[in-house]
Amino acid sequence: MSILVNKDTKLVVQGITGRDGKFHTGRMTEYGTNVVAGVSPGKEGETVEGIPVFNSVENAVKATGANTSIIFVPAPYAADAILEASEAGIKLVVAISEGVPVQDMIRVTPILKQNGTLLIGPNCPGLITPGEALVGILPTMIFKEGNIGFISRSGTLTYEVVNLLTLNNFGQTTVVGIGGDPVAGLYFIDLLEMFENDPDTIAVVLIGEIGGDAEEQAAKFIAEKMTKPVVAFIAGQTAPPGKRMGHAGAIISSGAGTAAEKIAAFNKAGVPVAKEPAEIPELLKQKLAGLI
Amino acid sequence: MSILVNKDTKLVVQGITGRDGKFHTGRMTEYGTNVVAGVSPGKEGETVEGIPVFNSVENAVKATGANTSIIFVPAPYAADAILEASEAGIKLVVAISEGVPVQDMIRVTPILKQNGTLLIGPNCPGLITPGEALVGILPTMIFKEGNIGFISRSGTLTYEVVNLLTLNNFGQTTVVGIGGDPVAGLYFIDLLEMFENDPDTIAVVLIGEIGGDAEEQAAKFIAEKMTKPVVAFIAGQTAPPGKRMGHAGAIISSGAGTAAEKIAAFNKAGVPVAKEPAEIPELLKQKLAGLI
Amino acid sequence: MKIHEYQARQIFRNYGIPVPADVLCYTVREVEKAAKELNCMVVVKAQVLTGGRGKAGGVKLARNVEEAVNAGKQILGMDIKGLTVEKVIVTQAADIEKEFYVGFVNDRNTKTVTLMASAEGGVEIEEVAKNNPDKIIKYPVNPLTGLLDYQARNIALQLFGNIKHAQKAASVLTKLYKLFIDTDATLAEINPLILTTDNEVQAIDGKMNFDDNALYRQPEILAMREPDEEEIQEIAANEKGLSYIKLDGNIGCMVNGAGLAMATMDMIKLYGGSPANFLDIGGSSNPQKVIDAMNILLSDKNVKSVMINIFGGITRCDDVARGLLKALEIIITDVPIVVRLSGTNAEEGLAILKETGLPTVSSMSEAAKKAIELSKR
Amino acid sequence: MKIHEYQARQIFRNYGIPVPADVLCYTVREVEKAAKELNCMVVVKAQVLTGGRGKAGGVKLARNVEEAVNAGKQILGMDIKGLTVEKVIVTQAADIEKEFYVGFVNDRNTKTVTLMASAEGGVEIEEVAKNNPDKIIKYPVNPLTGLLDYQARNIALQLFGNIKHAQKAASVLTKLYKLFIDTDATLAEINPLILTTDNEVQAIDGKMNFDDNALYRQPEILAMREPDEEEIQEIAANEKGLSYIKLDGNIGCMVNGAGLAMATMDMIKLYGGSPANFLDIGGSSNPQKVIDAMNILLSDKNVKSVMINIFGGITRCDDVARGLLKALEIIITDVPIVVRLSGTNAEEGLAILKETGLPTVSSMSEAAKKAIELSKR
Repeated sequence: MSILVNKDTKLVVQGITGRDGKFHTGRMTEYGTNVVAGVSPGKEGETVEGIPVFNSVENAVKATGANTSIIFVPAPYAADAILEASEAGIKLVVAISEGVPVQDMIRVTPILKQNGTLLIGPNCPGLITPGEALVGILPTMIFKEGNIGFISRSGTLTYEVVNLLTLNNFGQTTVVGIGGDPVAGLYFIDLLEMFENDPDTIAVVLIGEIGGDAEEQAAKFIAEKMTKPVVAFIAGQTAPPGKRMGHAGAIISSGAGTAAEKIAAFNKAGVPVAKEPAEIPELLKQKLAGLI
Repeated sequence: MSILVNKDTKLVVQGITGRDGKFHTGRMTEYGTNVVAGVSPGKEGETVEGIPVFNSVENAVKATGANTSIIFVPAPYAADAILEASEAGIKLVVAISEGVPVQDMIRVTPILKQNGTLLIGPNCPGLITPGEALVGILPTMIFKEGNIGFISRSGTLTYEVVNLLTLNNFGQTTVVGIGGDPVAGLYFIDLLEMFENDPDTIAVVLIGEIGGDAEEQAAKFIAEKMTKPVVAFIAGQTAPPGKRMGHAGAIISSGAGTAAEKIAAFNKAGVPVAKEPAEIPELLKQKLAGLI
Repeated sequence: MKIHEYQARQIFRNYGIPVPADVLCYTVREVEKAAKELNCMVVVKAQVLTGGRGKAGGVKLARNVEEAVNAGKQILGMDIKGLTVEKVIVTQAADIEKEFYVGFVNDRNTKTVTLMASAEGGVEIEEVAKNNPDKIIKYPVNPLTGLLDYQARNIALQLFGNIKHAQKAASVLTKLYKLFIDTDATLAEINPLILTTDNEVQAIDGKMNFDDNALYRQPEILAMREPDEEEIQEIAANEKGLSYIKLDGNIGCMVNGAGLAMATMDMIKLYGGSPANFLDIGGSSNPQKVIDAMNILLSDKNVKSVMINIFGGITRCDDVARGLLKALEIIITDVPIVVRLSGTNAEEGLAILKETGLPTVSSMSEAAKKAIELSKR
Repeated sequence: MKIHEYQARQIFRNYGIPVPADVLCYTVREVEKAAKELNCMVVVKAQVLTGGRGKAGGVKLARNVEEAVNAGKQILGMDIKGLTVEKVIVTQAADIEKEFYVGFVNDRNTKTVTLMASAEGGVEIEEVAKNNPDKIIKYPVNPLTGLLDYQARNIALQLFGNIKHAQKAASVLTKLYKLFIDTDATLAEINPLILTTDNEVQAIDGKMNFDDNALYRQPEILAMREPDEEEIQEIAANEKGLSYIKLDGNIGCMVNGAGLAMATMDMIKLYGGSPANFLDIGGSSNPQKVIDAMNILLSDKNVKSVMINIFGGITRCDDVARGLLKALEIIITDVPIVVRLSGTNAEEGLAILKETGLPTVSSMSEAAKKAIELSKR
């Protein structure tokens, strides 16, 4: 078992003829993801990496029954692509595009809700269910099948920590990079709930960072609703206020969104917070053994 | 029985402190309508015709449990008032206001649908369930309790025909003036369905006019779905094309929306169409007797 | 409210839709000057607020200045459906590869702004709708999101096939939608939208109608109004709270309520008469309104009799009768008038009118018969 | 992106929000001239892109020209949180009856533009939020409908009580919402919004921030950018595809990925060092990017050692190593560098770097320890 993506995933790649779209279509197909279609207006009838291309998501869904979409189009067109997928009946959209205006995401949100579409991203590396499906740009060699759920707001830091888990023999059910933007699709609590309900997941690793209060909400959710152990790490303890630390969402505003606040919230919720990434496997071991 | 309004109606009057709002609040209360509240921003705490006034529909609903609203505010503010009622949980809104821009109604429509709010009007005389509730500006003395459902796009023509029905001893379950605007709330077919499902209604009189194809749709609905007899009249047989005949919706565009087309559609659906208003009671008699 | 093609073209340009240059001309001399300046093959097009201009000879291609002058001579002053052509535009003739139809309209059934588009452009869309309904794409726009880029692109791609052309056309569609919303239009139509031989997408004709109910918030649109004589009368009536449409019969009608007013006209026709107008005086008993209404009615010299048809609702018939009484004291006319009063306090109202000596009746059909009879004297 | 108060005031005015006149002054002489022209009690306000201006003495009331000149002398050139005041505005002092706070902000939790309003205006809203959270109205605006008139009115009525004042305030709220959306703002704040003693509603201070991701479609906003020295460096880095923030430590960091870059800074601190910067070079192995990054890093003279921390994902470590090799050939520095490579093809990468003689390690913590050690030599 796993969450969100698996062997039943039928993926359509929006922006398949672009450089990134084409490259990652190849990688996802190689990994075994069932990529059924690509979209690139005006190129219906062509193929990319052996995948048929359609003019619209609607056409792709009609022809292939695609149920999941990944978006590689440039930021100014990303919101439109998300809406196109949602209105065509796609139930999970993963938006890789970086630099999408916040207002675009705010406008998109209620339409997705109406249509019952889940969104991951934008500005995210996507997700992977090891051994089943890669829907994203994550480097596959570091992942391993197993029973740890993983959620993170960042990219390479995710790889760093997943790599440590795999080296310590903690395989993963599903690893989700939710992206670093202030207004995004699924947040920590949405995914924590999914992992809580996934029978194969026995514990969750959560990688947060400064900005917003998604971590505080996650801590509250864990304290109130979760039975499975969670171990956390928060990046940005040394970040100065008022500066955007690479991610559009990683900014401490008016004293809110600091790492200290987030760590305190997790500690209060009984979630051990690692001082550095290398500590995570050990905390996970102890937590699973009931030692902390 | 009846449709839409009855003894359980708890009415809030939006624009109660205006000239029309005040006047018709008095009339509705006199008729026995359960008017529970009025709305006029800044006048919370006052009363009009003995009815308590609130700053917002939300406050009125909280304090009184109002479930129906009637709107007397000027056209430029009507759409906003409709949305306020809908968002406050009102389930039936009757908009009397005349001259509301079409775009305002188009914008309002999907929000009402989301909230499950029914709208009658704008630019309509409202509706009455004789003996139970008046939610509108119709002259009460011409109505009589009975078992004929009545739907019309116009005002005084409705009174003319209802008067003839009452004189001929055809009382009414509910009489609804849906208004003369091109984009409005409930259309003929919505109300025909309600009358079809109302056990006390034995037949329906429908007064249409030129413009649009609501009558053609009604004819189709009657032929396919209705068991109860319907008698119709269409105003505007002599109207020239391209001219707006008083009602914003009463305009023949590019050869569509003519009376001849509507009459043909009704005839095809087995609905007798009166040549003049005075013929309606006789047609109703014959139709109910199974003679036509 | 309608506007001329040249005005629609200007609105289109303001929103960035490509429209060939045009010059508005009131005289043949201006046509000559415009043709010289454009210095290419031109089209001379009558500017009148009615359709069927092409069929009536109001649009002419001119290969040179001389032909343009001739076209100007023929078109300026010509009569199209009863309207005199007072101005033309001279515009560069386009090299047309293919013609399309695109337009937005308020759709009553879906309660949306609906995009209509067809690869059968250049002809009347109503004819395409009648003969080849499957050749028309109808796309209701979700009012909450507006026309989204992907939607415009997908529709344009269906029409144009080629993605480069489609992207240009999609841009026209999103701009046309935006201007439709911004101006409270009821119709915004480009017919034809063309693909030129050098792969450009251009609007070479435009038509726009606007929502009268929204003109209060559209001062720039209102400023474009160029009413003809009939419309001037209708607008004047509106300003007095009356709704008036002139018809070509001889029985004047004055009614309270639009539906009843239409039913009154119909009944006159049914009984063999011919209505001179639609006139709704609304729901007040104000004598001034009756006076204004009668003045408008009687300004039509065809009127041989007048039928006043009032159904009293909230407005009581006795009040209406008193209003009529006052009005009739002021109006001096020898056109015979019949008054019908019914509804609230009708008897009292009829009693009040007795003293005027006017024929008074209580049913519509009687009133219509009487008015017809009087009109034939 | 931030703008100055005087710029926010101008945007407010463009949207019809009442704002008292102000004059931007760079010199005391200009302040004198402005005070003379306004010829009333004025306020002289420092224009700096930071908060806490009032507490720092950057806002002064002046009853006459002499006092205004004195205020100008004190404020121009003063230091507020490390920023030198280079300009002030001189504005008419208002007769304040009552102060309110209103602002719109993008809210992550509701995923909406959220209106924040309070009758406790004039003080920092964060303090009100901390001490009197129930004194703040938070209203998430439905993105599909925008802020509706009745919503603005009801909220304004809660704040102002009186309907006439509330209607004026509601108009400010709908305008502020519109400009927030139109300009892709992330914050649009009026604090205080005042009721004057003669019952007018006015904005007498304004603050706006904008979404950096949306600046590509906001040329007018972008044109208002007045970056300070630090920001100029950050913007220059951005244009090279790098994300750079200067800090006050002495260990330069160069990392691929924002999260990992933050974690790297944190680790340096955890091990007793002090990071000199945040620097994310993204996911490419382009040598030029490494060169640019090193140049930016080393322009900070506090930097005593550099930690390069790369986790290879899609970008392979051997490619990164080759890029580093090329870059290090060009960069001449005596600041010691430690390189950490991990992830895809890390061993191959480390082998390639061997020849440079740089300390190379495979774990973050080793790299951090080494960098700290080097920084202390």
